[in-house]
Amino acid sequence: MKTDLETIGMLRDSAARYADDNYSFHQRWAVLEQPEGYSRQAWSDFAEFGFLALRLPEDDGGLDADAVAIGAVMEIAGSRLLMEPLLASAIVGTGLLLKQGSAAQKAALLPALADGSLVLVLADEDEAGPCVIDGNRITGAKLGVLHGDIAGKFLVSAIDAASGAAVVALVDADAAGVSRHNYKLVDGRGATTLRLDAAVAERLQPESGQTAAVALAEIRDEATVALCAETLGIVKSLVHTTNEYLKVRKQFGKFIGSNQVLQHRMVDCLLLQEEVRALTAAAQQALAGPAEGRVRIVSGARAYIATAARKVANEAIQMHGGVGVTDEVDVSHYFRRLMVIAALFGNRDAHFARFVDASLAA
Amino acid sequence: MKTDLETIGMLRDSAARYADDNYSFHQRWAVLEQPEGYSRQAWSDFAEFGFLALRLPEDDGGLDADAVAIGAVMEIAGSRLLMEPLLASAIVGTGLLLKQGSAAQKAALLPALADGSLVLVLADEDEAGPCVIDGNRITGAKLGVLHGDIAGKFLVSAIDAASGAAVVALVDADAAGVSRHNYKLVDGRGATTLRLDAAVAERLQPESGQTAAVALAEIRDEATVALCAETLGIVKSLVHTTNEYLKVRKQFGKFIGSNQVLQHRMVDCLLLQEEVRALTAAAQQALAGPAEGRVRIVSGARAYIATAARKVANEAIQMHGGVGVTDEVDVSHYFRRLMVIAALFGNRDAHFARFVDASLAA
Amino acid sequence: MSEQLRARAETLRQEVRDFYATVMPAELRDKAHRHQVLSKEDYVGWMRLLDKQGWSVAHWPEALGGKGWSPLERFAFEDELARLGCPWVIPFGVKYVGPVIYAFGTDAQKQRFLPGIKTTEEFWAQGYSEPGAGSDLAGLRTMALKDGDHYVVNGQKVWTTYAQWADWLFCLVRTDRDDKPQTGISFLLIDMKSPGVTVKPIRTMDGFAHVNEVWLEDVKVPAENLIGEEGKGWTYAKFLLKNERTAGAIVGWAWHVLDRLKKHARETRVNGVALIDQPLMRNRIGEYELRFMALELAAYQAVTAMVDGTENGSEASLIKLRGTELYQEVMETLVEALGHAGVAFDTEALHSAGLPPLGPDDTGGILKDHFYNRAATIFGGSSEIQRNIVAKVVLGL
Amino acid sequence: MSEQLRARAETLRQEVRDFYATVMPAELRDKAHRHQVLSKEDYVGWMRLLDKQGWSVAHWPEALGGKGWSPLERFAFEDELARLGCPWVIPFGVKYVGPVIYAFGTDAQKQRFLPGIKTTEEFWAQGYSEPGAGSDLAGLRTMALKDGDHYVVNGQKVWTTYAQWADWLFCLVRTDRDDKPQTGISFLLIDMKSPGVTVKPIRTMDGFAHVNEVWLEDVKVPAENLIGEEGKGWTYAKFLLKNERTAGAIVGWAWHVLDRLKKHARETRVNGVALIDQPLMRNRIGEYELRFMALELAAYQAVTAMVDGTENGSEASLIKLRGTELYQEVMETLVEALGHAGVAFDTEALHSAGLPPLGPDDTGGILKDHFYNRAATIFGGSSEIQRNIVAKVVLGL
Repeated sequence: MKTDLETIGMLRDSAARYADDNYSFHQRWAVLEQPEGYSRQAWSDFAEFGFLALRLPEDDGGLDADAVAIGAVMEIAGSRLLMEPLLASAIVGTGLLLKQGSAAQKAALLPALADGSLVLVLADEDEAGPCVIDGNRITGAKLGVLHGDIAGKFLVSAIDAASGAAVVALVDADAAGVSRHNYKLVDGRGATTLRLDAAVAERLQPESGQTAAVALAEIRDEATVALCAETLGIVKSLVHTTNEYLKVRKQFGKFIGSNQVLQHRMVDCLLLQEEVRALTAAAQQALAGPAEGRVRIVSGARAYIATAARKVANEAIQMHGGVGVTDEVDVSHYFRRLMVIAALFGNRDAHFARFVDASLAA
Repeated sequence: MKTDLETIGMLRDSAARYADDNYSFHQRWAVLEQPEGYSRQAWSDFAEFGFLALRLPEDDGGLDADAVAIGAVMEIAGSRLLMEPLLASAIVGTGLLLKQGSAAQKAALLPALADGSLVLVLADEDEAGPCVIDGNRITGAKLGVLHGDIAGKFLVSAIDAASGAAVVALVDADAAGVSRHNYKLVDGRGATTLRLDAAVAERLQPESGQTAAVALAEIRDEATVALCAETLGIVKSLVHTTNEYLKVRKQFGKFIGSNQVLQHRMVDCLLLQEEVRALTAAAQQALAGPAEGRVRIVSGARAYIATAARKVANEAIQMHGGVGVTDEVDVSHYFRRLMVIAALFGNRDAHFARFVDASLAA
Repeated sequence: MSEQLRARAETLRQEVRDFYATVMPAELRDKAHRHQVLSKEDYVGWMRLLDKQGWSVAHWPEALGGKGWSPLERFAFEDELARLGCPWVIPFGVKYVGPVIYAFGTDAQKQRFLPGIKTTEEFWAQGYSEPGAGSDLAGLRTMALKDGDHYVVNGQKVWTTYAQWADWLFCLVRTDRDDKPQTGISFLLIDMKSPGVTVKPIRTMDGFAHVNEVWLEDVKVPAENLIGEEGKGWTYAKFLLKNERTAGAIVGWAWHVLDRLKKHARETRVNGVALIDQPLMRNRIGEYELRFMALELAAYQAVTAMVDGTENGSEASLIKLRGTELYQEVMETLVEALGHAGVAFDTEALHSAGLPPLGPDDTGGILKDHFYNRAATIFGGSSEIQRNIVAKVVLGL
Repeated sequence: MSEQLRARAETLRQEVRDFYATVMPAELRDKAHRHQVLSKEDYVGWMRLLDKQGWSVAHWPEALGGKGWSPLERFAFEDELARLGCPWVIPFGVKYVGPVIYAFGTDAQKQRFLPGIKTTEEFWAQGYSEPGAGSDLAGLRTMALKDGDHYVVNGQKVWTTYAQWADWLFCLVRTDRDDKPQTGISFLLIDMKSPGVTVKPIRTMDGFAHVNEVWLEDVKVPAENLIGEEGKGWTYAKFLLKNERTAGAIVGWAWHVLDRLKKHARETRVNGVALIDQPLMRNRIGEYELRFMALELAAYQAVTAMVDGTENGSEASLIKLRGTELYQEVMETLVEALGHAGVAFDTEALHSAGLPPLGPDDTGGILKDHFYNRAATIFGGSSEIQRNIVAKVVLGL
């Protein structure tokens, strides 16, 4: 269950090396111009590197990666602004299938997930009321489904019409009664609003007996922690790139980094980076613990990190001056990616409120 | 009702000149050592200058001063940290008597208020439940009565035992059933916890028909606005004194004011000062208007000003370095005065909540 | 400040509101409501509409077609337009170069240029910033060397707003190689159709190109296009900057986005409770309200000081610093409050007046402004430069 | 960092809690609970109690009577003591001068001074700051001129904590008039009973005199009281500063005051609702909780780096900056939450262990700390100096 440090280092290195060679800021322009909002080539490369099998049991050729190992890859996804559905499909979709799928369901889908031929994403946020599953027919609508535009199948959180219990339903993107309103996000990735009108669905049926409610709570927290790691990657990149800029950009005849106000503000960014790092690590540890403590640390970390990242990004733009608001520098791309991250799996206020309630309960 | 500018200028000048001659930071040490926490000499000088008759009608030898005129004196009270009960007795106590007293009650008390022989203060904040007046006997307890330790009489907000209506009751400090727990505030002034056990009280009985509830709401807002002006005086002094310090204090071989971070933070203090000035003026204007608009502006101004003043005071101490936390410089005295002001007539949160409710009412 | 002037400003505000409701074409009002991207035609039409009302150059002296507006009336006008969400009053002609021409230009220059500025017959752009000199004009390197009755101009300008539409560029250039940084600068008017002028758009975060690089290669400019004297460009630029600072618009914009935030927070329910009634959001909006109140009152105090001639020099910076910071924060909250709609973006829809992928019809425009206006604290004298100046000029540090 | 070390640190925390509950005299625990002013006797008793536990110099090498504690154990020890609200572990002997003596002193000096430091037989104070040189040691002006087997010292020190109780002063002095600012400095031990030493208390905002001016007029100091070599005082001072930086206490203090704030906010009702359930206060306390969580985790990360030798140099500053700022803000809120009691002050009661005029029994002590600890961001390297250093050393700016 705890991935060894050597494996983690290997993952980190191979992801970083891949990005160095194939996913530089300039190479990435071509990906941004893809109508699908990601690189099919990179996706199949990731399959080859084993990134898509991160979560799979070792018996199925996977790494059975823990949160730290997943974080190592997510940090690179953030620092290099990878556009592929690593989080949505390889971590969340696959992770939920592993928790809730029957042996047969896993056997049917895991190979396609590992080789990249299937993109499986969780559709979780209700538009109005919850999605309702009646027998094998599901009805309802889900908002803001990241990479839902390119997904082959969806995992849909729903409630059973008869019992009201939580259910995870597997829905084929091409099934009758499924419609998608696809759109682009501000960071260039795709998303969808998913509408289900008595669409055929298959319930996930775990042999473990774990309820869908518990599995969904777990996977949301796991996704939240993965977003922390992605944000850490972004924050480190912003701090590094801005600090370097301060050393080379001249104004009024001197490097702008010689301005004491910028120095102090840069120090504050560095402190935020160190806190983001510490909180991310703590949130990763907490995933292995019991639910009560987990909620406080995971949501606290997410709330603090979201605010910290926003501050760092705003400072990065301000310190870059005019060039910071252009498309031509990476800081503006990090800024947009952070906006999207902030809208996934609970916003800052929601996590903060959850943290406060968990902290101040008598 | 609107005091002319010439009178206001005259008030400001005479108060400032008096303080220059008699109330310098060093002269004030003697006042701080008084067990009563104020200077009897200054108090009788103020009577002579007419400061204690500010609010009295012109027929009674007063100035019928409006909020701007009162503010001119309160600003000096703040900037020079005057210790005398100008606010408590000459503005609030006298003001409430003028609103709610019968002709006979006014005739009996105003001369003593104007010549300084009577200190009359409002005891308003309930300890637990409200004070209750039954016939001419009043029972209950009031907290944090500024200058209650030296008051000759109290105006006590209460409710009538029979009707539940608000009443303002006049209570003699020496009456049977009156007990005081006197103490010193952090700024050196005195206060009391007032306990009333079936003490003899006289109801104020206005001929105007204005209810006590309305009068109390008005006087609390007037006191709040006077505190804004007092705070403005403090903020201006802190900004001035700190800016001057930055120009004379050397460290690492240069004036500390040459540090860009201190420059920028000093600019922020200046901006706060300008906002405090603008908000104080608006709150003074609002006192003349209808209750709805008044509440929003008065409480908004008080909340903003309280926060702004705290920031400026913290910065002033920080920029003074070690010497800023000593008793030997004025910044630490302003800091303590601001703490006391913050606890009078509603704290920051209470005013902010009142502002928000008034602003966001649909 | 006289009661009469106050009353005039209030009347003007009412006139602006009436104009918005009854004179402004519905299509333009709709685009403005959506914070849509406007075309050159939209903007020119808008500026001419203002001219028809007598407002485009109302701050000019009456002898030149203006109304001699006081700072208070300018403030009220710009504030009110911005509160209504009206399009930007493009300042380069009417606010910037116009006053420089009538204050320092020759009679021939006044006759040649002022009428076209007033009516926006000719579209102007501003050539100040350069790649090595943003807020640092002393670092200018664009050279204009005299050659008979011409200057030959070489250099590069950057961040030039709407250069792609401009007929004319007013430009700070260096006319003397040997002078000190600030004294060798002159103020030159350049015809954008001149050979050697190349405009290259800069794509900003919002996906559009509002600003440009302007390359000047051996551009021949008639000597008569020099304003005033050689080497005095710095003086004229400072005069212009002073004119720039009425700052009404930033107060109005802050009001406008705060109003949208409140509207949205009232209309959006999360778990059955309106956003505006959820404690965290309510306090945040309440704080913005309070900061706006402080901004508005301080701005009014500042304009009063300008009218009365009692400025201390920090007034314009106060409004810009507080106004832009508040504007940006409110925008950030507004975009966050829009949830999934606040991260869904379609630049095409903004061009064609179509609907955004998700959310209220103004969502796309709000996102565009959110992106572009990260520069509000950078362009026109960054917040850092503003604080440097106040520290030096007002605080004497 | 090994699991074994982690476990040792946890065990130590438990030992500290047991000590507080069962070993510490009730009277001292009560004074500590009230944040009372402690006398010299109280402090000496406290330090000796720690020594009896083997803790006063546990961070010293085992050969010198210590336990060779790692940075993690030091951190855990100081953090836990502070969380419990224990008295300050006065650092001048055991943390500051002791290690300098055992690292750079002669055998004679070690034998003469270390035992008395360990047991607090002798009380030490630190003579660093001077009127013209607070955080700026290069500006030191106190001169120590060699005269045979003595130095003759003249100068003035300031902000000298507990100089009024001290037997010895370790002092930075200038032994060479002609050297560069940093190289002419030496490290000298001065007997406070020497003729020519005058201590003048400085009254701080809380009404007490924790700090002093120390005047040195022709004070004769035996040459054998010089530590190490002349002119190397700067090196020893830097070594000492490094020792100063375990920073556990600031994390523990922040925890302690936050705990008091929560306790008070639960117990106080306003209009029938507990303070902690009023939205503004709840969110504020929630934010402090969150900032504390970030501080605690970052501090733990920093100490881990110290143990592993992977510091980047910003760790100590991070803890000091964040910790002191949080501490001050929580204190501010706590005092505000105390309402009228939070502005009622009686210094006499604090001396005599009497009750405050109003409020809970710890009110007076909290006010005292609120006043005195405005200096937490000033003394020991101000927040500004901390940021200057990190910008230079870590960011390379």
